[in-house]
Amino acid sequence: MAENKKPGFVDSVAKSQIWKSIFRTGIPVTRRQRMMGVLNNVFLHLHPVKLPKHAVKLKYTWCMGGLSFFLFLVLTISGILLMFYYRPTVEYAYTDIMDLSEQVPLGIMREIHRWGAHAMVIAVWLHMFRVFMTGSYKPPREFNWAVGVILLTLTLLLSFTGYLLPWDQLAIWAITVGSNMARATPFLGHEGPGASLLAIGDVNFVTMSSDIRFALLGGRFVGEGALLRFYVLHCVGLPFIVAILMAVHFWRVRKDGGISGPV
Amino acid sequence: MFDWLKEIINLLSTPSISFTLLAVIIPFVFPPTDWFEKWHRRLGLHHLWSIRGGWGLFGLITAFLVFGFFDENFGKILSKPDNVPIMMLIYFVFFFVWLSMHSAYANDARLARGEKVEEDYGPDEKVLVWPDLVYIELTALVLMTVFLIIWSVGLPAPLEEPANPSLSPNPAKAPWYFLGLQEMLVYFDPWLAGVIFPTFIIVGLMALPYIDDNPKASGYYSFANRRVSIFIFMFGFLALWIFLIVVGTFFRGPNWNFFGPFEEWSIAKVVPLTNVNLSEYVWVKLLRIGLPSHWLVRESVGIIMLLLYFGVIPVVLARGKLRGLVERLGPTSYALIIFLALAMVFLPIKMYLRWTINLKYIIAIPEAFFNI
Amino acid sequence: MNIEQEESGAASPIKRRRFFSWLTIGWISFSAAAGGFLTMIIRFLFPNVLFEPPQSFKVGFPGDFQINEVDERFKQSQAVWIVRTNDGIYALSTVCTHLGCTPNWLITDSKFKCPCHGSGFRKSGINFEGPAPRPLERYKITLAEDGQIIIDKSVKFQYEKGQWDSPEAFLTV
Amino acid sequence: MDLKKEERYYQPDELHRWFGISSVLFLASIIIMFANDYIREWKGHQRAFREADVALTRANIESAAVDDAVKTELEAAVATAEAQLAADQSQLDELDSLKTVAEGEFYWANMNFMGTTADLDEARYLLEHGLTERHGEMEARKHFEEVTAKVKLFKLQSEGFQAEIDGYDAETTTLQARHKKASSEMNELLADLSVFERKLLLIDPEAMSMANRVANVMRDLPVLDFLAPSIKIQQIIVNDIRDDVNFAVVPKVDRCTSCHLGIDNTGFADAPQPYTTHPNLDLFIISASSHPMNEFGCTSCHAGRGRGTSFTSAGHMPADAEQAREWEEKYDWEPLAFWEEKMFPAQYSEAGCLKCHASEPTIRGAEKLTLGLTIMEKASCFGCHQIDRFDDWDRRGPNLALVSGKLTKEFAFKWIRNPRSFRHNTWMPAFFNQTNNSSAEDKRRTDTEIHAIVHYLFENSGDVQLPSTVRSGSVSRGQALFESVGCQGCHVIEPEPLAIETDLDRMFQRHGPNLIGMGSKATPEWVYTWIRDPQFYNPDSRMPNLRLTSREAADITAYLTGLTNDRFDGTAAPALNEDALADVAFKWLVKNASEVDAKSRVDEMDLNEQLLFVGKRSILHYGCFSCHNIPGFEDSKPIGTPLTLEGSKPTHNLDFGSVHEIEHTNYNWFEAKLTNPRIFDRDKVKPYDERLRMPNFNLSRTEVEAVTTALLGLAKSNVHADKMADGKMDDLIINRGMTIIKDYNCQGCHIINGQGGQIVDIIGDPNLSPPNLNTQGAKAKSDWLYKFFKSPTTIRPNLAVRMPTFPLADDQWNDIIRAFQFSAGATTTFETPHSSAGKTNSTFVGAYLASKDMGDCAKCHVMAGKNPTNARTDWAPDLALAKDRLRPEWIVDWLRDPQAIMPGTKMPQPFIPSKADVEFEGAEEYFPQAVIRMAGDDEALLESLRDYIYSVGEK
Repeated sequence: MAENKKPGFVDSVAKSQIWKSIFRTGIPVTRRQRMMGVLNNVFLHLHPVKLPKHAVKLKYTWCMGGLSFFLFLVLTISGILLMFYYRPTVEYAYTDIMDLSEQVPLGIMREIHRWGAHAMVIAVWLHMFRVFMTGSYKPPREFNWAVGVILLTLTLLLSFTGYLLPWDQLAIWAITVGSNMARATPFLGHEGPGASLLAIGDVNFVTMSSDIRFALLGGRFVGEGALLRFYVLHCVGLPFIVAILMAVHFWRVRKDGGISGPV
Repeated sequence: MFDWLKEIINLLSTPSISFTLLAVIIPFVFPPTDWFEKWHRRLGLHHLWSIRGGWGLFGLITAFLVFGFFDENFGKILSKPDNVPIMMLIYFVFFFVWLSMHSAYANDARLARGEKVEEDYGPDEKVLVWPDLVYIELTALVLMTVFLIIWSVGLPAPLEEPANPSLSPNPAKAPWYFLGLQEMLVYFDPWLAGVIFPTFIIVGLMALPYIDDNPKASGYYSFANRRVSIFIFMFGFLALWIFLIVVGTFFRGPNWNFFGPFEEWSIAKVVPLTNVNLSEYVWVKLLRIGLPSHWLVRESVGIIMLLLYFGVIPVVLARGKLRGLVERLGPTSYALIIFLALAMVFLPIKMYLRWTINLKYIIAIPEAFFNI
Repeated sequence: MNIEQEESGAASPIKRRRFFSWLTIGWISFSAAAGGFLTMIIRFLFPNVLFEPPQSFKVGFPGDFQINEVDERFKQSQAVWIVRTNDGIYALSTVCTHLGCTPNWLITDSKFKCPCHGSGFRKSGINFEGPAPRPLERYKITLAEDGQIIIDKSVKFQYEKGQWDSPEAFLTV
Repeated sequence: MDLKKEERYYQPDELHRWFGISSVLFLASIIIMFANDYIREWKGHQRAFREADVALTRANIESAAVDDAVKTELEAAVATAEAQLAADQSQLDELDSLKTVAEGEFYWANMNFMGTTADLDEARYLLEHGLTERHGEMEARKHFEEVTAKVKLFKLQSEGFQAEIDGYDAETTTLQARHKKASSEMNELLADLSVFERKLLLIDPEAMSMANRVANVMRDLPVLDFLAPSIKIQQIIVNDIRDDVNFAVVPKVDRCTSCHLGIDNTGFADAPQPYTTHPNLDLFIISASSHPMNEFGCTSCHAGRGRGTSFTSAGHMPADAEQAREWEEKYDWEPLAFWEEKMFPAQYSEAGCLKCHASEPTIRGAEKLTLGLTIMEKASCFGCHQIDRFDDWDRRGPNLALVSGKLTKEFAFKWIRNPRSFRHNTWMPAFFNQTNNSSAEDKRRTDTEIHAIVHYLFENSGDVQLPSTVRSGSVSRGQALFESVGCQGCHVIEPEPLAIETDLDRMFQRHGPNLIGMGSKATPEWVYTWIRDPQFYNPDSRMPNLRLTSREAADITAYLTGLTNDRFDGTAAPALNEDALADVAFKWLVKNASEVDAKSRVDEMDLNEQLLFVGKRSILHYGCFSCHNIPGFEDSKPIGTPLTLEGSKPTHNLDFGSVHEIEHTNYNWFEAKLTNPRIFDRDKVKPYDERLRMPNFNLSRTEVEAVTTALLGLAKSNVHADKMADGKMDDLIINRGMTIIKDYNCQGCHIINGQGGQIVDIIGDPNLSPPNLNTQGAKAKSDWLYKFFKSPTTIRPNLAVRMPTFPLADDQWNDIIRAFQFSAGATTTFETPHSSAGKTNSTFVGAYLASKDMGDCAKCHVMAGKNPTNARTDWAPDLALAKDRLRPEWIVDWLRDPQAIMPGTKMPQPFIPSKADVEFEGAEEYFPQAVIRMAGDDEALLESLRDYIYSVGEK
C-alpha cells in the first residue's frame, strides 16, 4: 500500500503548481530535469550544468574552496546573532562576552564563530595549497589566483580585527603587538624608515598621532577608538570587500573555463 | 621516565637546530635537482608518499602529540584552547601535503608509462552537476557543520582577564596565524618583519603565475614536471611559515624566550641576548678604533655587503647557472624573481647570523629607524 | 510531457526500491536538524536576564505622603504615581491604557489627562473621558519590615478584572 | 546502473548513504549542542531548592495547625450566623432588588453628571477665551451658566441615588454584621496557615490543579523556557558599587542568588550549601539590616565574580586544601583562571569590610579584621611600608636619641641580635639568624653589623640628666602600687608565654611592653626618672604620667628592677671581628666606587670611622629608623613596598620564588611571608644586601590570619561616597577621636563604646575600677571634660587606680571630646549653665527625696567632701562635683533609670512617689505639701532631685 502511495504523493507534489512555480522542473529524474534544475536555480547555477569527471572527485578538489565559502556564510550568520548581545564599548565589551558563556541562550554562538574563523583560515590556506599543487594558477587563471591571494589576506585581516572584540588581555595585546608593526611602515609609520624625512623645518608631519597606525586605531594606543573601528571593519567594512571579491573569484572560475584540469 | 628522550627533543627543537634540520631535509624530500632526486630515491624517501609511508608519518605525529599530552609542561601548552587549531593545522598540512604528493607521484608514474594522468578522462567524459556535485557539496557542508558544532561544544572559547593597558601578559602573542611574522620580529626590525616581508609574501604569491612560466602540469598533480617550483613553495610554506608558527606558538614562552616542548615556562629563565651589530664587529672587535661618528661611514660595511648580495649575486647567476632563465623571461621579470628569491633566502641567512655570531643588525641606522 | 514520463518510467524501477532507506532518513534528519537550528535562532532572540532597574522599590514611609494628593516624585524614575486618600495609599501606573502615552496630573480639575488622545482618568485611575478603554493599572503596594512602602511593578491589578479589591492593591493606613 | 549513460560519477546509493549518515550526525550534533546549552549547574540547584522549600512549607503548615477546640467553637459561631442570615434571606433579597433599581438610576444620573462636567470644562474654556478675546463673552457666559445649572441638577440627582444606595447597603451590612464578624475571626485564626497553603499551591506540583501542573512542567521545557520560566537566573545589580574593567568601572552584577536561594530565608539555617541562610541576618541581606542584599549585592564584600553562574566561574576559593579536595569531587571545582578578584576564603571574609569602613579604628562585627589592623599598628608595618591609612603616624618604637642613658652596649647588642631571648613577646622583630642569613659566614657579617649599629647608636646618643642615686624603695609596696595605680592598664609582667590566643582585649592589655627583666635592662635611676615623667626622657613617648610621688616611684622602681633575666645576663656578646668589619665596609663602598678606591677608602678609615660607616649603612639597610627615632635618620624614607593597595596586587607580581608547595594565591603568599618573611629566598643565590630583609615578628597562627585579612582588605574599591560607612561628617569626627583613644589605649582601663576595660579583671571589683565611659559624651560637660583631662581631679575617692595625665595636644583632646559627644549624640560644645539658684521649692522637694528616709543619697555618694556612710567599695562620686561636671538633662535621664544607661551599675533607681503613694489617710504627716502636690508628675520630681544635686555644696 504505502509503497505505491508514497511516490504517487511525491509526484503529485512535484507536479503541483506551487512546486513548479518555485522550482520550474519536477523531481530531477530525467537528464533534462537535472540540467534545468541547475540552470534555473540562482544558487546552483554558480556551477555549469556539466563538468569534467575529475571535477567531482574529492581526491582532486578537496572541496576546500567550497568549505571556505561555507564557513564564510556560517561566520556571517553566527556573527549577526552575536551582534544582538555584544556592545563594542570599553564598559560592556568584556562583560557581554563573559555573559555569552554565563547566561545568554545559545551563547555557544561565540564558540562557533571563533572556531569557525580559525577553521576558515586553515581552509583558505589549504585551498591555496591545492590550487598550487595542481598548478591551477597557470594561464588562463593567473588573475583569479591573484584575486585568491587578496581574499586570503582579507581572511586573515577579518580574523585579526575580530580578535580584538572580546576586549580581554589576549585581544588587546595581540592587537597591540600586531598594530605596532604598522608603526614601522616606511614613511607612513612614525617609527618607520623615512618618516623623519617627511618633516618641513622642525615640524614633523608623521607623528604618533598622525601615522597609519593612528588611522587604524583611532588613537595613540589600543583603546575605545580602536575597539569601535575594529568592530566596524570586522562587521561591515571587510566583509563587504570580501563579498565583492568572492563574486569576482567565482565568476572568473566559470569564465576561465571552469575548474582546472589537464588539457 | 623518558626524560632522556624529552631532553633530546628539547635540544633538537631549539630553532637553530630544528630549522637547520628542516632546511636540510626539505630538498631531499622534495628534490629540486637530479642530484637530490638520486639521494631521495637512495634514502627511500619516496616511500613517504606511498600509502604505508603516509600511515607512518601519521603515526609518528600522533605518537609525539600523545606523548606530549602526558607531559605536564607540554600538555599545558597543547591544551590551550587557542592552540588547538594549530594542532589541526599540523595534521591537515601533513595530510594534504602527503595526499598531493601521493597523487603527484601516481601521475608521474602514469606519465612515465606513457599513460594519461588520473584526472584526465578525455574531453567527452562529462558529468552532470546535478545530482553528484551538488550532493557531495551538501554532504561536505553538513559534515563541516557537525565538526564545527562538536568542536564548539567540546572546547569553550578562551576569555582572559579584562583588557588592561598597564599590564601586558608574558608572553604577549599575536593571533596564531601571525606568529610566523612575530617570530621574524626576533630577527628583523618591525618595518621589515611586519611590513616589508608580508608585502613581499603577498606580492610574491600574486606574481607566482607570471614567474612560473612552466606550461606543463597545469590542472593535475605532478611533481616531476615542477620540481623546482614545488621545492621553493614547500620551503616557503613549510619551513618559513608553518614551522615558524609552530615555534611561535609552542616554543616561545615568557620574555619570548625559547622553551623546548617539555620545558617548564618559568619567568625566571634567563638567556643572554647580548647582540652585536656588524659595524661593531668591524670597527670595535676587529679594528678596535671605536665607531665612526658619521652613520654612512659606520655602516659602510653593511651597506656594501647588502649591495653585493642583492646587486652582484643576480648578475653572477645570470651569467652562469640561470642564463637559460634570463633568456626565457627577459631581464625585468628575472630581476623580480631573483630579488624575491634572495629576499626569501635572506630570512634564514639572518637567522643563522643571529644564532651563530649574535649579529643584531647588518645595517643599523636607528637615527632613521633604518635597521636591517 | 510524455517523453518525460517515459524516461522517468525507465529510470524509476531502479530508483523506487532503493528510494527509502538512507535517502529518506537523510532528508528527514536533515530537515529536522535544520528546523531545530532555526528554532534555536528564535530562542536566541529572547534574553535570559534583563539589566533594567529592579521592578520593586521602596518609596519611603506612609507619613511622607499627603492625604488627597498625587505624589509625582516617582513619575520620572519609576513611572508610578502614588496617591494617598483618607483611608489608604495606592500606586498608579503612568501608562495610558489607550496607546501607552504618559498622562499628566492636572491639579486644577484633579484628573490625569493624556496628551496623546485626550483620555482622562480620575484620581482613582478610573477612565471617564476620551478613548482609553479601561482604567489605569495599579501596582502591588506593601509594607517592608522597616515600615517603608514597597512597590512591586511586576504585579499589576486591573479594575475591570475586579482586582483592585485585593489587599495588595491598596495599602490601608 | 550504468553511470556512464546516466552521466554520473558516483553510485547514487553511495551518495545517499553518505548523506544519510552525515545528516544523522548533523541532527545528533544539534541535539547535543542544545542539551549542552540547556543543562546548567544553577538549574539543578533551583530544582533541588524548590523541593526543599516545599518540604519546609509543608512543615510550616504542620506547625501552624490550630487548636481544634478553638476552631470548632468558631465554626459553630459561623454556623449560627449563617443560620440567622438564612432567616433574614427574604429581607436581604428585597434590599438587593431595591438596590439594583437604585443603581440603575444612579448609573443614568452619574453618566449625565460626568458628561455635563466635561461640557462644563469646555464652557469654562470658551468663556475664558471669550473674556481674553474680548468678544462673544456674553453668549459664552450664558452657555456657561446653563451648563453649570445642568451639572448642579445632575449632581443632585446622582447624589440622591447614591444616598439611597448607601442606605440599602447600610441595612444589608447590619443584617450581615454578625456573620462577617464570625467569619473574619475565623480567617484571623487561620491567617498564617492560609499564607503557607497559598505558597504551597504555587510551588508544590502535588498541591496544584491539573492545568497548573501541566503549565508547571511546560514553563521550564527547552526552547519554551523563555515564555514564563520558573527556573531562571536571579541577579542583583548594584549601581554605586562598581567592578573595575580597567578602561571603565561598571555596575556590579551579582548572580549568586541563582544558587544561594535560601540566603535571606531563616527557614534554611541548617540546610546544606548552597541553600543555607546567611549566618548574620542582623547585619546583612534582609532589608531591615544595615547591608540589604539589594543595595550591596554579594561580591561587594565577599569578592569573586558576581556574573558567574557556575561554581567555578563564580570564583569560589576553598578555606584549605581539605575543602579544595572536597569541592573538586563535588563540583569539579578548579581555581577560576584569568580572574584576579577571586572570592575570599571563608576565614578572610571580613577583609571585604575595610573597603567601606576604611577610616574606622575598630570595625564592629569584624573582630578578626580589627585585630589584624591593630597588629599592623603595634608592629608598625607602616614604618617600612607606606599605607595611606597610617600616613603621618609617628614612629612606634622607643626613641633612641638618648639610648646611652638607658641601656648598656652589651644589652643593646644581645637585644638586637635576638630580642626574644630577653622578652618572649616583644614587638621588636628579629632581623638576624633568619632562614636566609644564618650560615656561619652570614653570622660573621651580621654580628659585625650589630656591633656597628650599637656603636653608631651610642656614639650619636645624647646625654640625659639622671639622678645620681634613687632612694631605696620597698619591693612589696612597689608591687602593690604597680597592681593598684593602673600600670596594668597597659603593662603586664609575664615571665613565661601564656597559652592564650591573641584577641583585641589582649592587645589592649599588652599595649605597653611586658615588663619582665627590667633589672637586666635599665638602671634604677633611669626607671625612676622614667616612671615619674616619661616625657622627660622621651618627649614623644605615649606613656602617660601617673603623678607618682617620689616615694611611690622609688617603690615601683625597686619592684621593677628587682625583676631580672638571668638566662639573658648569662650569655655574653661576642667580641668585634675587625677583619669582618673591614670586609663589610668594603662591600658597601664598592657598590658605588671602583675596587681600588673602595679598598683605599677602607684603609684610610680608622676603627671608629669604620664602625660608624657600617653602622649607618646597616641601619639604612635594615630600616631601624622606620620604627625608632635615630639621630641622623630623621627624614629617611620607608624601605618597604607600599601596601596601600596590596590586596589588589596581581598575584603574578608576588614572587613565590621556588616555593611551590602552596597554591599560588595572594593570601597564601601573605601567610607564608608573615610566618617566615625570608621564605621566598629559599634556594636563591643572592648577594647579602639583595636578600629579603623583612624582619620576623614571630606571629602566631591567629595573628598571621588576622593580618592577612587586613592585607586583603587593603584593596582598591569603586564604592560611591554615600555607600561608604564613613561618608558622613559625624563618622569622620568619631573615627578621628577613636583613633587617638585607641592609640593611647584609653580602653585599657575604660569601657568606651562597649569595648575595653580589661583592667577590671585584674582589680576584680568593677566598682573599684575606672568608670565606664559609654555615654560620656551625653554625660559630662565638654569644658569640664577638657579641664579634667588636662589636670585630673579625684572624683571617686574610693578608687586606688588613677587617671593619669596624658601628653596630648589641645586639638587631640578636642578630637577625643568630640568623639565622645558625637557617639553619644550630644553634640553641643557650649551650653547655658544650669543652676538651682532661685528654685528653692524644687530644691526643697529634691532634698526631701534625697533625704535619709527617702533616697538617702549620702549612703553612697560623697557629699561635698563628706564621706558616705556605706562601705568603701560602694562609694560613689561627690555630688558637689555634679554641677560642673554633668549635663543637667543627663542627670534626669540617669535618675529615671540608671540601668538603662549603665547596665550593672550599683546606682539604685531613686524613690519617686506616685499619686497612689501619697493618697492615703494622713499622708500629710509623712509627706511635705509640696511633695504631695507634685506627686505623679515624675519629670518634675526628677528635675527637683536634679536641682537639689546641683545645690549640694553651695553655701
